[in-house]
Amino acid sequence: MLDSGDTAWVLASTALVVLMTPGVGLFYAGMVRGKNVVSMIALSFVALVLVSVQWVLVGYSLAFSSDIAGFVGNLGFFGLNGVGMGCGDSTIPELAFMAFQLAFAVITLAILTSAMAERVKISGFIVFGLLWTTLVYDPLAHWVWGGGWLAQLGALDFAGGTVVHICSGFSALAVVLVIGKRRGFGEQQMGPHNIPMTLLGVALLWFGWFGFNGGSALAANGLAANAFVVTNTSAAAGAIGWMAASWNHGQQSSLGMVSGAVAGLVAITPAAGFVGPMSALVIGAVAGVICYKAMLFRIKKDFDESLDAWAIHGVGGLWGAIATGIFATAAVGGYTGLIYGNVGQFIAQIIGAVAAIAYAFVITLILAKLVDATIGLRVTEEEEYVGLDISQHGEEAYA
Amino acid sequence: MLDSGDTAWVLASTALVVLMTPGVGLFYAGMVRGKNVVSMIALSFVALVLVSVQWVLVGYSLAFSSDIAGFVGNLGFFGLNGVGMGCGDSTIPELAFMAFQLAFAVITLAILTSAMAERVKISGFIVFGLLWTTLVYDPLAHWVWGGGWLAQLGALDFAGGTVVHICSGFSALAVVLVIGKRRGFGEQQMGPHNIPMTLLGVALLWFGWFGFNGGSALAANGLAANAFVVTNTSAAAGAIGWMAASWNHGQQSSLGMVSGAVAGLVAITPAAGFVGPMSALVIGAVAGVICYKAMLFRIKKDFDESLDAWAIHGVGGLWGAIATGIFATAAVGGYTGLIYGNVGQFIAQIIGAVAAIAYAFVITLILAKLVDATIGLRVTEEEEYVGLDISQHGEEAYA
Amino acid sequence: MLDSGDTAWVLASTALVVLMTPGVGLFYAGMVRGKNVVSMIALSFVALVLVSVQWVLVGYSLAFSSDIAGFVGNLGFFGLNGVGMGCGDSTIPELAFMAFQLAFAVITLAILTSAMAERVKISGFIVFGLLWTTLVYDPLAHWVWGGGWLAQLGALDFAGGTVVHICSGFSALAVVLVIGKRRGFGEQQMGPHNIPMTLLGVALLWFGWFGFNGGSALAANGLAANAFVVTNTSAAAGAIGWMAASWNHGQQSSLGMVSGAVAGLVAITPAAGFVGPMSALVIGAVAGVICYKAMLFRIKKDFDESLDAWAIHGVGGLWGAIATGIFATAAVGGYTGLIYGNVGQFIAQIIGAVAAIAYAFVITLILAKLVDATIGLRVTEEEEYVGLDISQHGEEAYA
Amino acid sequence: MKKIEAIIRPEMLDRVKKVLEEKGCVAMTITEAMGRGEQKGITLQFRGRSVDIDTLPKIKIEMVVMDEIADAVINAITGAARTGKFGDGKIFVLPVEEAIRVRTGERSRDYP
Amino acid sequence: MKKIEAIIRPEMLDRVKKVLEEKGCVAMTITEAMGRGEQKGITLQFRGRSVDIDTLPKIKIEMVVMDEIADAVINAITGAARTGKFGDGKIFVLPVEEAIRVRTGERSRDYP
Amino acid sequence: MKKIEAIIRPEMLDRVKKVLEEKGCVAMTITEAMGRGEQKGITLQFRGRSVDIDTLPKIKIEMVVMDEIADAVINAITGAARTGKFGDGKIFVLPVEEAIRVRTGERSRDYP
Ligand SMILES: Nc1ncnc2c1ncn2[C@@H]1O[C@H](COP(=O)(O)OP(=O)(O)O)[C@@H](O)[C@H]1O
Ligand SMILES: Nc1ncnc2c1ncn2[C@@H]1O[C@H](COP(=O)(O)OP(=O)(O)O)[C@@H](O)[C@H]1O
Ligand SMILES: Nc1ncnc2c1ncn2[C@@H]1O[C@H](COP(=O)(O)OP(=O)(O)O)[C@@H](O)[C@H]1O
Repeated sequence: MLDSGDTAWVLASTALVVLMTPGVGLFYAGMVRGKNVVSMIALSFVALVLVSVQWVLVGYSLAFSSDIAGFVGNLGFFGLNGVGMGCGDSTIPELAFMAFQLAFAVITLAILTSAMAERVKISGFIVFGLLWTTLVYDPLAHWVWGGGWLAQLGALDFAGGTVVHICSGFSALAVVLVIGKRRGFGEQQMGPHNIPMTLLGVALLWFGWFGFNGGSALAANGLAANAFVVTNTSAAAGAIGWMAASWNHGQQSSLGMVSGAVAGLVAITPAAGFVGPMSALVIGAVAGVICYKAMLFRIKKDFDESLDAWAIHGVGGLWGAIATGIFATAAVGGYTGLIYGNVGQFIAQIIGAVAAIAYAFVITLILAKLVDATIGLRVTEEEEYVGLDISQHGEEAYA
Repeated sequence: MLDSGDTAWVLASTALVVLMTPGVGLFYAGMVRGKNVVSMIALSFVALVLVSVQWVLVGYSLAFSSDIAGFVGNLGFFGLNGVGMGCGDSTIPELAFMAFQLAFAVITLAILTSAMAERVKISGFIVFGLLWTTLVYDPLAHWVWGGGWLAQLGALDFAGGTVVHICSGFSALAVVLVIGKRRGFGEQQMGPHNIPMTLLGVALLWFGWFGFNGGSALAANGLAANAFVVTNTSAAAGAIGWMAASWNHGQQSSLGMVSGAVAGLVAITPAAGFVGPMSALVIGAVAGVICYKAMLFRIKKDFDESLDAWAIHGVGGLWGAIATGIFATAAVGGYTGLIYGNVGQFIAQIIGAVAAIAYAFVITLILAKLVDATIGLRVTEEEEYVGLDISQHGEEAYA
Repeated sequence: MLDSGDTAWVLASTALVVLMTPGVGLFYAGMVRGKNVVSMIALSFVALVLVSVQWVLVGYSLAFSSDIAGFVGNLGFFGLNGVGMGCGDSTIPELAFMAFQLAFAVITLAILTSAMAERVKISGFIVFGLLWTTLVYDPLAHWVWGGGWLAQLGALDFAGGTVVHICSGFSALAVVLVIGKRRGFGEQQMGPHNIPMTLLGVALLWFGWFGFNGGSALAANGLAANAFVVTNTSAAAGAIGWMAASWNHGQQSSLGMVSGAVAGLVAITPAAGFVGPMSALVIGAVAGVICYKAMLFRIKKDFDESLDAWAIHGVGGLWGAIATGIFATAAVGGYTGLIYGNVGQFIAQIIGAVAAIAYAFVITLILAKLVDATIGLRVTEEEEYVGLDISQHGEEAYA
Repeated sequence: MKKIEAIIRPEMLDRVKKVLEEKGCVAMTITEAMGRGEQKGITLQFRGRSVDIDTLPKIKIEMVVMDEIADAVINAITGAARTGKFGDGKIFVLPVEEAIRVRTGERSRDYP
Repeated sequence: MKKIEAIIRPEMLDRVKKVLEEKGCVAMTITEAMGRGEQKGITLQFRGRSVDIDTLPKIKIEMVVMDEIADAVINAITGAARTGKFGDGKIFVLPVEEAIRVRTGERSRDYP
Repeated sequence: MKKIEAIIRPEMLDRVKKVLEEKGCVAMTITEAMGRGEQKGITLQFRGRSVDIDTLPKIKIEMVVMDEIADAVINAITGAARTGKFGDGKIFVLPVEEAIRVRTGERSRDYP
């Protein structure tokens, strides 16, 4: 039966999560060079546009309609057939749930654009993006949330640590292997062109994340409040963790601080409905440290995944999935983790994370190679030199 | 009787719609030259400030108090007299409804500033704005939503396709006829000075539009969820429509994509409570194409309505009004349109749209001429040359 | 018992208030020189990060657990011990209330960064900030909202005019006395480097303030709607007041307009649940004028509190506290003010405001001197010259 | 070899570039600047008060050219950038001793 | 006719302009630049580590003046822009062969 | 005393600075510019259409040096800034008559 309060909260949360996608765009765009700013924001908008249509046509159905072999949904909800204003046995309209889930599918693709920064061909991205959201995101969402095999196994993912963050983060790694480094990477300065833009992006992300995690309770209740609180706590702890870990490297960069906050936000995502605020402090702080180390590792390995979707979303999501298996407490979400002696949950979390990593990485690798070999994923040398804003969009960010 | 969920949703929606007004300011400001940025954002803030006061004093009363001859309300609610914390026979407090409507009145004037970009005198705008919101917006709102003659006729406008978008769009055309082109228009480059700013503006608009349309259900229910979903769908389809229509012109500009999204958002506005997601795909896509063509037409006619309130809001709103008469389905909002054989609704929509166009255009023309002839609507040549930021505000946007 | 609508509204409001903190950062950062932009935004983020952790550990407990001598709470809620997903005898989960209050503690410290603009040492700020929020904010919050002596006295503060705005504004004055002027103040131009950034900050503040005041009803009801409406009304009136007061100084600066709006928002904060819209018009307009005069006074006195936390938040909050005692009407919040002959309320308001001013000013002075004498609150001359972005963060805002 | 420094109105840049292209002169370096001439900027009137707009945005075009074509370039710029009103700008001619092409390392006293 | 290129601290611009105005020299072109002198920027100390701030923001003022007043202009700028500390800047004097006023087309060897 | 104006690719700035430092030449002024050479920018191909990228971002380095070291500086820049492709830039050498150190007021004809 409809509960207007729950519906109000889920609709508001959906709006918040939609806003996160341009938030990702701004977050990333501030960190690229001035000649690729429009491109970087536009990629997020393209993700929003493409997935918004794909999801109502087939994506929602693949993820949430009746299960096929634990792997994917069928086409029962094709074109939102049968998805209506009523509530089924939920307290919110089916359409509201559908919209909330849509926003998750959108942002997952947007996060992935990190790996293509400053070198992707817009047409290649459109084709790749459609394939990827359909063949990587939709099945994974089904595994975990749509009644697929990971759900049956009992792997927990409150708001998308696995579905969204591991998925986009490890896919980013795969894409980088195919698309290659930016020309001049490691030789030339490729620093951020506009740090305030990145900080604004983080502000929108932090804000939107309350809907991301809080809304995942699908109700305006104590669980939502818990998810809300641990989200904020973990973000703050993540910032502190990153700052502490990078402290001896001199001054405290603002980008470090907010990267740590995002790491904390990512890590708490799967756990938000299963752990309390004090666990969130630990989860966030550890996330800040681990993701910082992952970034150093990425730099050492000379991977040009320089907006760090892998180091922050991938690794942070992985830690979050495991941490859920460690810190889950019955008092919050009814499940217990390792610290309460529940080894089974811990193992389920690891299986879920590893399976998601493997699936996302391999399929993404194949799709990226496929697109690259056919229509091409990367711009020409000269297009890259003049920048994607001019070459892909015919625009200059600033006059 | 008060429903807390409905109230929560309408209040949140109101906040979202208020945010859209600075969103319009940023959207526009990114597209003007660097010397008129402060001015362009400030005009939106001035609209917010002026209409916020006008509305609580007389605007709400003119629009929503007892009907005078089907044309306008009386002064029964002057100074919010009798508009209180109670709910009447609604589920939300009267003051919440009043505030929600206020935000619509505000943004309608903000949209109209398109027509005055880079040349309006701030004092002239203040006087014109007050007259315009009182004499154009308030009666039109009454016609459609306040029980006026269009309401009696049965013309549908869920969230303001006619009241907000047709009204501001066609008024913009009238203003341009009076205020004239910017000096150098057609000869000099007058390109956007900051595309990221415009994209940020669109992000806020898209975000806020969920409140605009979703909140227009005045409840947190299935109808709100439907409005929410079709809003997002139409926006995405609009972006695709515009991109497709402009494809052969080379690269894909980000401004084109987001203009298409706004066109889709505009077009779905009147229909959001009457059509389902698949119709929204069509409405949005067609809006993208039509508004793009309207822009080309505007350019060909050499109108300096260069931020395209007319092409996007005017024409998009017109298409939306008609589309409502075509696609309305009883399953969503209880009304049927042309595709279900209801010619009457289709005709009512056209009458409503045409009447609104005529009224807005003619009265705006008169008001603009009046203000121009008395205190003046346009700055001097030298003030225009140095830019409105310096000449009207004594400020420089960037140091 | 849980009310889902109330919970939805308070959670949404909390998200809005959290967004205000980066809003303050952008608001301030646009007004400083280009070499201190990252610093200015980062200070707000640091406030968010620090207080988020401090509050869940001890802050909430000091403010809201059982009263000690009317002065401060005890450590009963240490580490959120006993603060759970349940509702007690409220309609929202305890954790939601805790989170809402957290956001207030955060922004109060963020506002205070005004006084340290362009010269504070980041390590000094971290230590000072932790001390300040614990020893100044938390007790003050307890006095007014946690059942402390001002609450017992009957002083009204709906949403933090005293707790947030007087507290941060007068603390800012104290900090300036310790930290001193920026080098070159009064001799060199130190104008705003990016006015659109400031205007964006105000947009986020205005938007968030609906949660700040509207959410303070702790329910989605008529009182929330009233708070929402008067907030918007007072903001608009404040802008008009400031514009009118500064009119004869030539053109109308956008910074003046939005400063007036913020003054109006500040002043209505304590009154939002006690007065109606017509009183809000007066309160806002007067706030615009008074805060403008306070700014002129501050300039004349040659205080380098140039982002005007004192003039706007301090003086605006003071006026709001008094205005609550003047305009409170039983019809809205059950209390009456001076215009209804209730001298007692008026006096209680003045006592509350004066006590808060004295406490905040004195303790802040001591803390600032302490930190300055030990680890130092201010950067060296050369660090100040190259700017805090490079010297404190190793970053440049724009490349 | 001469260096021609032309300070012009920003809105005239496109015209100037076009005219120069027609003359076959495409090589140039363009910088944004602020400037004022002997008029000390522009004075606006506000309700009886007059406000000086101190400096206005200008574009500086730098072109190094052979002595022989300097005059033609100057005339082309002058023609294209002129509105006849104060603020049209100035052109300065400076001697250049040598020019080096980085790509090849060629050095020359009368390039470019 | 000389071109005077003064590279100064940004915060000194207002003072320099004022002093020049008093001398009747208002025509100038101003550009933002980054620069360093022989000191290689500034070195800051962070917890035992020293960090070089490579280049610092500077303002470049360009004024073309008649030979006779060049010295006065130089002295005025030097006086107004000096703090006595490293980073105060430099002034360079270059020969100018010709100046053209775009508005009128006038050409002159000893303007401006 | 010569003024060396080098217009180079922005991404080469760090290398150029480093090479110059090794030679002991640290004093310089750097400006952002847009430029094009004889190739008229870059031409990109889009589905059969060709689009001209008119001007591209460049960095202008200005260094005033003693006559004796001018050649060394030029060679250092040329070496460090070269990619061998169009767009590498140009270096121009202009005469400087005098240099003044603002900090001290010293004037000299063969600084710096
Ligand atoms: N003597 C000068 N030295 C340097 N720049 C100058 C000089 N005279 C003019 N300029 C530049 O040329 C621009 C236009 O000059 P202006 O005096 O307005 O032209 P005119 O007097 O020919 O109408 C100025 O803004 C300034 O940038
Ligand atoms: N030889 C030079 N060539 C070009 N620019 C120079 C030169 N020397 C100094 N400058 C410019 O002047 C600025 C100030 O120079 P600096 O050496 O700090 O002055 P000083 O040594 O006199 O204190 C530098 O940042 C740079 O922009
Ligand atoms: N004659 C010139 N006058 C002024 N600037 C020039 C001239 N020739 C080249 N430049 C500057 O040098 C940059 C690189 O020149 P380019 O012609 O691309 O070099 P090259 O032909 O040696 O490869 C141009 O973008 C422009 O800024």
